[in-house]
Amino acid sequence: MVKEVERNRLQPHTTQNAPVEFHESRQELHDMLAQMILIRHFEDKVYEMYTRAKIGGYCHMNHGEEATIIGAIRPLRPQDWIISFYREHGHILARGTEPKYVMAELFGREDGVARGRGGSMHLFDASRRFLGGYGIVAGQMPLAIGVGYSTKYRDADEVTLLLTGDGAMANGASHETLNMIGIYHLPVITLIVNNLYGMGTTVERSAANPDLWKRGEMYNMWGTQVDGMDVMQVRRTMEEAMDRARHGQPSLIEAITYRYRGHSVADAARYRTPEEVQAWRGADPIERFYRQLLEAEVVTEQDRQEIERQVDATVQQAVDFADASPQPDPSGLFDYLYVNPPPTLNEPETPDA
Amino acid sequence: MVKEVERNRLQPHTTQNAPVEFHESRQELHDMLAQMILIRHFEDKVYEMYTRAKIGGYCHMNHGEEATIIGAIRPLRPQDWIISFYREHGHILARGTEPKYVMAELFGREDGVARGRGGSMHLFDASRRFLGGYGIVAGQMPLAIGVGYSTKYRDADEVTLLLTGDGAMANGASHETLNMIGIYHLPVITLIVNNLYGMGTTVERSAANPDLWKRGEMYNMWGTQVDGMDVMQVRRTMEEAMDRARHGQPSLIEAITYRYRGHSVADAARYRTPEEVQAWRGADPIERFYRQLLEAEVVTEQDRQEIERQVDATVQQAVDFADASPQPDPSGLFDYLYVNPPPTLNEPETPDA
Amino acid sequence: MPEMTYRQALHDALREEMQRDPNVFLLGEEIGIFGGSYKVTEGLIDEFGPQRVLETPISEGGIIGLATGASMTGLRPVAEIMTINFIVVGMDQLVNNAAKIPYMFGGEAKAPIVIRTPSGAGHQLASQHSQVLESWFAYVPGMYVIAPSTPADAKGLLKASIRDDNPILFVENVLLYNEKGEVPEGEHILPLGKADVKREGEDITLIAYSRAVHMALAAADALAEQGISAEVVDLRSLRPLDIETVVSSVRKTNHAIVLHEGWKRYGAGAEIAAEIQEHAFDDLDHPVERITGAEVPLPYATSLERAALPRVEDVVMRAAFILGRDKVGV
Amino acid sequence: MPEMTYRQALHDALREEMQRDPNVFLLGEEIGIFGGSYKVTEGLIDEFGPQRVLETPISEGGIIGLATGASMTGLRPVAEIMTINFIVVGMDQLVNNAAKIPYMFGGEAKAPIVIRTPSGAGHQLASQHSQVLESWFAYVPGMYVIAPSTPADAKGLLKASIRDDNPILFVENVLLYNEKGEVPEGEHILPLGKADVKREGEDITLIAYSRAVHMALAAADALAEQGISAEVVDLRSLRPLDIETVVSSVRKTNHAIVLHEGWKRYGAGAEIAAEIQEHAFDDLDHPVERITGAEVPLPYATSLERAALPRVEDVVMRAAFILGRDKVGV
Ligand SMILES: Cc1ncc(C[n+]2csc(CCOP(=O)(O)OP(=O)(O)O)c2C)c(N)n1
Ligand SMILES: Cc1ncc(C[n+]2csc(CCOP(=O)(O)OP(=O)(O)O)c2C)c(N)n1
Ligand SMILES: [Mg+2]
Ligand SMILES: [Mg+2]
Repeated sequence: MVKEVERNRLQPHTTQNAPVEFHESRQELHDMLAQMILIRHFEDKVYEMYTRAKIGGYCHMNHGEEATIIGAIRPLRPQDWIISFYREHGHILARGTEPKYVMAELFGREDGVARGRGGSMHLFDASRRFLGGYGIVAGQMPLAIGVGYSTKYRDADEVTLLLTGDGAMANGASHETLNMIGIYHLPVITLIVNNLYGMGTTVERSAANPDLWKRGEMYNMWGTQVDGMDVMQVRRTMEEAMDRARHGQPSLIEAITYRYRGHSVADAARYRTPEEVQAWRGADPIERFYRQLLEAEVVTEQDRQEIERQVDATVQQAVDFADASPQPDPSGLFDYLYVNPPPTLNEPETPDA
Repeated sequence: MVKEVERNRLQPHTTQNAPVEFHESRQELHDMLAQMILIRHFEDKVYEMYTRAKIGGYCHMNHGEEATIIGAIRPLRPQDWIISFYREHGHILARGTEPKYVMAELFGREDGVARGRGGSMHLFDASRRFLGGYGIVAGQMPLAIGVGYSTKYRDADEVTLLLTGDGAMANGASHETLNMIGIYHLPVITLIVNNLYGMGTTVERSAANPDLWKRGEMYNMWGTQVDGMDVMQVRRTMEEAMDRARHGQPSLIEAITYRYRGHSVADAARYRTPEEVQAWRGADPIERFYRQLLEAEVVTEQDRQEIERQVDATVQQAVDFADASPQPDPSGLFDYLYVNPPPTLNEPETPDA
Repeated sequence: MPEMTYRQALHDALREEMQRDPNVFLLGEEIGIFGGSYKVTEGLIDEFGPQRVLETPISEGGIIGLATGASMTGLRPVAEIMTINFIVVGMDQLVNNAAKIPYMFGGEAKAPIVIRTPSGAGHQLASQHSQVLESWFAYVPGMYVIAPSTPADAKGLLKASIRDDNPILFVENVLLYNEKGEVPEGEHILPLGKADVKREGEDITLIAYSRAVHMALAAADALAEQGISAEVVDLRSLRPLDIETVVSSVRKTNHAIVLHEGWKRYGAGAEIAAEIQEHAFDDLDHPVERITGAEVPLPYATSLERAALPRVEDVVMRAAFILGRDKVGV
Repeated sequence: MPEMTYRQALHDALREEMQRDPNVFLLGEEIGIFGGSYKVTEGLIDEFGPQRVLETPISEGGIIGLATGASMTGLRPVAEIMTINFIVVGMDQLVNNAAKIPYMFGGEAKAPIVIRTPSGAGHQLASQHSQVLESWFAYVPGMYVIAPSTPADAKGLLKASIRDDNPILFVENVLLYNEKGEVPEGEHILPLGKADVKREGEDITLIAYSRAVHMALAAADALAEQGISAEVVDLRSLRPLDIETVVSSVRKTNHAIVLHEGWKRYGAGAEIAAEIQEHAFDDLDHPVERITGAEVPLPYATSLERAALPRVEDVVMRAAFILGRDKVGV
């Protein structure tokens, strides 16, 4: 099922569209489509809100990457962990966190998932074992060794999904992480969301050998490449990886996808041609999945319309909620810095002031 | 000629002893043997001097690794560069630096190759393009990207030999280095002196996939493994790598060898058995090369005796020289810290002191 | 004198030095087609080609190591680290290699590199992207740490840094790139390690560097309205530290406030305060005070971010208080 | 009270905490069969097995990341970094992750890790292996930096650190492992962030931490012979910094010297001096002085190494001079 696709990376490559074998419930497939559309619309709204200065800082969006996200995150069970990076709005939404709390975080409000302290790059949801978005490229990766080791230490039935970008694979932290995961045989699945660029740098210029999945061998793990525009392919690969993880074999999955927009809201992406972007938009993961579902008669056009309607409402509610949520009070500036700090953290009084 | 040896790593493996084809001059072969013996005796003396407190600090020796050293360094031309790590006494001797200046450095004397400032881990010889020994594991590696890039930048005919240990290959710096060398197609040859241990840790426990040479593929370079107890094998491999380097292809050579003594003088090496050490000593690179040369009638027993005599004299002279060399004068404490520092480096006068 | 931005001044310095010396080359992430994260190197790849404007993968250790290794062979690399926060990933190469190579090899080697990087808070960049870390490097003997506040200084100090033979961390500031100022025409080189009195005054010395210099100047303006004459000393360099200029000023004004972005405890201001009290003890009428950012990882929310950053008002208020011109006290 | 070495005290603290709490585990390079580079963990792998005494490859970033990730899931990792010099390779994980995780996620996560590492000069370990870098981490809000000087403190503070919920850098010292001292029997826990007056005195306060405390005590002995009564304050923690105890002492003695290994400029002593002059300005009869290592990468040769390290004699001489008991002056 999973093809080791050889491709001209800058051309979208539609893998064999053999009739998809669905063994998910109708409801599940419907929800997958709905979540993909939610992520897309949510990101559209984020863009709009950024231009209206409701959102600030660095803001990286997931347009085009929805299949990698839903395919990888949907199969996870409640006890499984996720560690992500700064391009993670869709990741936390896919994990089931309510959009309004995510939007509130982007607005920098007290009701945000990190109480407004984190912002776009640092979303978090402890109850869903979503262990955060991180801003130092590859810096999130070593954390996954620890989460995976904890699972082994506690002899628990858990899998950790480690999300990373293609550019991050050039950083030393990626090497130490994968090597240690391999040495300890940890139940960690590393998904490289290979959107072909790290900012303006193609993966051919950031990796001496751009077939990133092939590194699996060197780390003693299962390495495979998957069409990241096909949600069911990603899902099946993820399911296999979860199975292997539970038997002590880690995986390295490279999902080839594309980000439709610039690296961040601020990036005009002049390092690539409009034609290239257009070509990839033509292989859109949402439309593809929708067609597959239509053909299999799992959803109807009406379903799609209903989904779009509901998603729009949800996103609008998220904005309204975020807008109504208070800014954190400056008096809370030092909250959450330390757990039970000693009184010596205060300064002594200066007699003459 | 070069075998991709599959072996039980903790057993010495004598590769096929097919009759060696020498195309070096008699003199060259004689000198190779003499240098290997020099390194061995020099290190014996270093051990003795350390126990007599003439040498201090961390002191790592090359006993057993002589074939990797002479095989890799001897083919280098004057214009070629070397970057090494803390276990480098033999490396600088092989490059032709006079033993007395090396010994003086180990004694911490003004006539040492780093004027007594560096010590055992930080030997240097600018005139021989020996760019130093470094003490942070894998920390020397990124420097080689720059030296290789400089060669390319200046369009020069130079090769850089980067020496590293097996344990160092777990560090992120090794990944960034090899990846960048691969991306830029630099004339750099990375030689992993795989002595099977990093301190007490076997390579099986420091590398998820202990076949380190296989990483060549991932870095878009020629990867190969060689019997590091056979100096001629190492030499031929090195010659091929130099040829490739001059045509823009980097190499990653893993030479399997063994350090006879502990990690440093202070290490009793209780993590391995005396039998294991004995087995490897049985595959001694000096004795093996000597037998090859005897068989090929390149040297005689008398030659060997003469070499041993000369080497002993040289080493003794080195000790005498080092002992006679002055300790650096404390007044020179700030020498070499900055090039042309501004006067503001001094403190202002305190009126009341 | 032509007016230009800090960004342009840096750009011109790079360009002029590359034209002057073929051994000067640039390297870093996205410095080519992308023009650099803050667009300082824009256009240089067109003029000098990809060999002299070398784009790298996201490997900060590799970048600094590459620069250091190349510098040991005689080249003059100028590396850009996208922001100072990312230098943490690669600082082993700077601290354990570049800063030590000349000394630990007994003068047998040099490492003339320049690492350019912006420090400081931007707008809502949050805790991993808003740090002020240059004092770490200023702690390390063997390093120089230069930090210009104006376009003229940026140009003059960057050119001097590129020509200097020591390893240099050249600290820019995220919020200064668009600041404008006059820059002398023609060859403009400034000495490294020399502080600059940016404004003369009699009553109190405000010591700052980088962006905080502008805050100090704004505070001085406000204080002038209250009849207080503040002298503003721009350190321009954290190492070498020109403490002589600072001490001379304090000996005159008898009062001092050190002002910087970043955190207070173990921050750069501690060194300045410690030195002033040591060398001008009898001249001080009041302890040296420090005004810095709050000691938290910078929060994202604007309400908190604002509360965490140092403010001009605080400088004005403390200065007035110190000079006894504030009736209310704090 | 039984006498034991600093090494043994640390060992016992680790062992007791591992016995108490099954979530406590150790990780690091060579901490198993090898027993640790400085033999602190010797024997623990036999008692607790390889799962709880986890040996790692030479991947300092991986080690600290592993610890941090595991701590977020409820475990209590204690990592050993072989020496503080190597932490530079992995410090991104400590500074940008562990120290920020609780705050930047709005209190939704904790990172209760302890990173043990020895700092300081050994004997001729040269420039890359002799650094004192803990003040870097003390600069970072979110971190604790603990640094015991005696076996009793080592045990009490390590046990407290392991039970604490904050990310902690626990700084040991290469030359203290063999130092002996009395350690209370039974459960011995000390509060984090509390300085300790190691010797009471009236005339001058000597402020130190880690190995320098022993130098301060030796200096106090020598000064006593000259009739000078020196008080020795052991900071025990650089962050939180118990400046109150320091200031109280100086308010009594009116004189202060800060003493530490490592470099002066931007070193830990700068913060102490800055705080003392701020909070005890009118009580000071003389500026706070600092005695530290010379500002060079530590040279290998014994003659130079000796010249580069701080000396007890210097403390004695300066103290005597400051108190006007030195006829010659300097
Ligand atoms: C260590 C570090 N270096 C540089 C950056 C700046 N930076 C942020 S994202 C990015 C590109 C990362 O690309 P990739 O891993 O492919 O992820 P993508 O953004 O494409 O999803 C860079 C260079 C950073 N955040 N951290
Ligand atoms: C970054 C770093 N971590 C740890 C050490 C301590 N250390 C010194 S040598 C060594 C083992 C290195 O093994 P290897 O690379 O195989 O080289 P070998 O000593 O066997 O020649 C270790 C862990 C160090 N110097 N630097
Ligand atoms: Mg990418
Ligand atoms: Mg080894």
